[in-house]
Amino acid sequence: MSPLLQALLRTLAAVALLLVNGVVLILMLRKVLARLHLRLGPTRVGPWGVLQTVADVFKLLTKEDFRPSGADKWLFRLAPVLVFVPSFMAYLPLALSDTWRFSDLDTGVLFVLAAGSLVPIGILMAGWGSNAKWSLLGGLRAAGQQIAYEIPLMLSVLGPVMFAGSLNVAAIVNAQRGVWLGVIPRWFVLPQLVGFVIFAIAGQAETSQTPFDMSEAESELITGFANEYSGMRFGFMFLAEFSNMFVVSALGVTLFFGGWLVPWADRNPLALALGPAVFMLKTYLGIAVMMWVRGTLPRVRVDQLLAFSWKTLIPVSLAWTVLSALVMRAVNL
Amino acid sequence: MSDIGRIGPSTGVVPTEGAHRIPVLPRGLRRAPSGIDEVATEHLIVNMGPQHPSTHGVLHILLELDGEVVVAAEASLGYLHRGIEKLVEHRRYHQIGTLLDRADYVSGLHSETALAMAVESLAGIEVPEKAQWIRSLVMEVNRITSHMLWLGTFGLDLGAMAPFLYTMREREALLDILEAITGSRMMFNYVRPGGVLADLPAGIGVALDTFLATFDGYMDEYDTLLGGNEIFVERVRGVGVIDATTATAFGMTGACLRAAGVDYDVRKAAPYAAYAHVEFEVPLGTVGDCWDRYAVRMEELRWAGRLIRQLLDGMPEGDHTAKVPKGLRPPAGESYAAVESPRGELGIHLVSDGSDRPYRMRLRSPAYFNLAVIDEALSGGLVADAVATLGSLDIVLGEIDR
Amino acid sequence: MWGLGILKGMAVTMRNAMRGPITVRYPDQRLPLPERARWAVSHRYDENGRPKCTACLICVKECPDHILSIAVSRTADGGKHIDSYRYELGACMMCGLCVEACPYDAIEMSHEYELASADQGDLVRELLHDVDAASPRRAASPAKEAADA
Amino acid sequence: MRPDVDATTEILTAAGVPLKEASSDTLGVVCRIEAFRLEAALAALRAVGYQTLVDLFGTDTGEAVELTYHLRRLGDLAEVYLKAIVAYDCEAPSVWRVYPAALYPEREAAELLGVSFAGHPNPKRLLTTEEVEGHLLRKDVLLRTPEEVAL
Repeated sequence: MSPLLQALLRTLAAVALLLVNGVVLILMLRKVLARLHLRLGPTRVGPWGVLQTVADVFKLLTKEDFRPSGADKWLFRLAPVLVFVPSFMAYLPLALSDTWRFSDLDTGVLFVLAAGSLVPIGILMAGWGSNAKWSLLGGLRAAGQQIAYEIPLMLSVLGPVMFAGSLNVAAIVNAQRGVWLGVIPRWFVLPQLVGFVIFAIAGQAETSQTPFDMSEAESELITGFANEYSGMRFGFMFLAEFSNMFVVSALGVTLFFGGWLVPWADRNPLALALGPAVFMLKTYLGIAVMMWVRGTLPRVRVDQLLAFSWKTLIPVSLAWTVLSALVMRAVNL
Repeated sequence: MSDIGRIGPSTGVVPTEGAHRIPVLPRGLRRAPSGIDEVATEHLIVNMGPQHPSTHGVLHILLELDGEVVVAAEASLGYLHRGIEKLVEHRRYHQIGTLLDRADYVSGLHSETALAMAVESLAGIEVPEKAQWIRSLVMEVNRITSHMLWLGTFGLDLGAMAPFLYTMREREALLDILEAITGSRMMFNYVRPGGVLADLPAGIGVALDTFLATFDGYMDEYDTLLGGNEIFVERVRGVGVIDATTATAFGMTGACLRAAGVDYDVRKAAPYAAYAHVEFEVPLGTVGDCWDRYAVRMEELRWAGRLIRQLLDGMPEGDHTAKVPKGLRPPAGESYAAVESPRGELGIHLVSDGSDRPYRMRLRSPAYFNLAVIDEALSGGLVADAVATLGSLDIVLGEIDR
Repeated sequence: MWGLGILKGMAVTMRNAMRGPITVRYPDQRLPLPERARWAVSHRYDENGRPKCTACLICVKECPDHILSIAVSRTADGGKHIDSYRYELGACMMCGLCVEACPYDAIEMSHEYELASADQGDLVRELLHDVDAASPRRAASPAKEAADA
Repeated sequence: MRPDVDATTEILTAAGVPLKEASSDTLGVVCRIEAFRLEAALAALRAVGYQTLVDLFGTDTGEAVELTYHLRRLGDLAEVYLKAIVAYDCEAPSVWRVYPAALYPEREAAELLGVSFAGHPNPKRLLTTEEVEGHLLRKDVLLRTPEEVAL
């Protein structure tokens, strides 16, 4: 097969995964939140409402594509693309198993984070381009928030990267084979517990989930930056949010929970063959926890959010990075 | 962690008189330059409402923002104005209750009772003991339903979705009970001059027992979910402070006033219905911030549960209503009767000219006076604080606009 | 302490998730209405299937929203004849004052609560049409008399 | 708790506010004064501890507008009603400097009864829009059906 065709097929596979994820995750969010809130969630379209999201996609597709008269034409149109494309790009370095991967980037982890940090530009463009006051506030909040949480997120992934000695996601996963003390899986979450907590907090902020949904802030900014969007433009922003959730959760699984590895059976060929399923299962569990947090907590205030990042999270993650580097050096040498 | 404990029992403390200050002039909204060096900047004026998730209906607030900081705020009312005070002048006394249900549509029994008391004091009607106890009982049930709605929406304002749906569980259970008693879930039309429409139906005691059995446990859950949550505490501590002086000067009543430490509760100050015969405490706050208003209302909820128990246990036998003619013509004169509604002192001022319709009825709406303070209370905070403060005031636009 | 309260809160939501939904799936499942529930006004008939209304017009006078109207004519023998008893459902607020006022038990607050309609005409109902009114003496309900006594 | 009529009269007279009438009826202590003395009277009462304005509203008596000020002292729960007559479309002093609680009700009384309050910092309409004609709580404004309004 020609490399070009291969690349095209891989990209298409990533797009397919993204779209399926979007459809599944939106339904999952509704069902998880409903369960947490003593409700049933959608029940009408299809058995148990499984086709609800499909119906929603059709609804969004048939809606009028509406642009406020005072909006900046180009920024307004470009913004959803700029929000959506990076969230798609972040899929590419991910590896579902040793063999199932979209690309083999040696700087995979860095690429995911770099792609993620493009999203706030799109959000800021949406907020500014809409020429609406609430949208503008939402866009500005998003920009401040993403900058503040980008740094602890980057620092928190350094621990596993140092342990594995590589930025390649497959190398990081393969470094988590085996057990410690005969029983404990060699997952990086144990030695890097602090790093993982920072990753979880920053990841929740990075995906703009409650308690960090500053840029949307339903009760304050009335969905903020996405306020003036309708139809599929809104749909893309919505989809990007869920795709970001998947990316963050998948990255967390890769870095801290042994990716596609089954604990205590990580050399078993059957378990390895099931790799993609294991990986998806772990990722979806992570997303479920994110939704659980989202369904429980109130929202922090924007100044508290920034103060928490700059005054607590960043110093702690810096100190933790230095500490783990020192300990690694002391133990390994 | 959750220091509800500092909400103490009533101490009888009242801020000293004379401690009044002339408030700042409510600034009209203007586009003010806030030049940072050479960069010309303008304050942003945004419309919060009339269709905004946190204005609890159709309130419209103009916010003047400097970045995210609120510089000035001005409420604009009237989106729900139905002219109830005018309509009342064309109705006979027993027909007014239907309108008052729709004034404060979250706690209609309180306004109905206030009206009934005002009419009774004008016409000199003696209300049977049983009716008084039933009134207190249904009002306390109504207080829980109202506070539950407040608690849920307050959580929503702060971004917490879960409490809203949990409070609906309690609210639904009690609305079902109220429907069994009064015939309607919210538009009760149950308390009438002279007594109440009908005696309690059979089985209400059991239904309330079932509710009360789980109520305290669920209240603990809310305290964990909100009051014990660090994010929530950070959001409400020291936010939207309305001190005792401001609160009294603006005529605030209810939990908003008591959160500032002023011991004023109509149920204690001028006991009506059966409140003289039951024991309860009035929880007080100290600072008057959103946290105090939250904590005071949470304690009120717990006390309402205990009051329902006492009222059920002590329910006397007897008639549920006195004989009152349909075409009641109270003698000419004026009367004022107030109840402690979930939002504060709800008063009905009746002016009678001796005919079968009131000459003038004034509804002293508690949320109307509680809301007036926002011009002052929102300034200086962030947009998020404005939402929290507004949520903690517990406004119902139906009674503000009337 | 940062974190502990958050974890406890998450335990609460998880506990509630375990309790399961409290939803009543409305059109498929229904809650029973309590005895006193007040919904659309409907007419009552005596044991012979004749309407109990005497066309005394008390309900019309009592309605705060003026949504009841009765067109009355005289029969040959001097009795009352109801040409139509109109009820504007769309403006009714179900306060029940008309039913309370009726001395003959001729109307009731029914338990019919699915009142929405796409047709505006459905919101004005003709409860009675072209019938002779009951004579007040025959219609007086023993229960009401006992209550009044 | 009802305060003495005489004591209230004394306070007001000492503040230079002569009373037209003072009585104690079903309502409580009711003092009638001239409208232009309202601010002085309320300030005097505030100085002796009536720190809350419970309510402020107007009534159309058929000849003029009667303003009612309902005051309360939280310490001993004493209540006083002040009443003053203002002719239609005439002016009463705004008392918001004494009681900021008066800010909203004064705007409401102004739009619904057609009196104005001198010195009100924000004399806009409160509940109705500019298009509404007439002062709705006046007795000469009649209730109309929706059909009549549409015509």
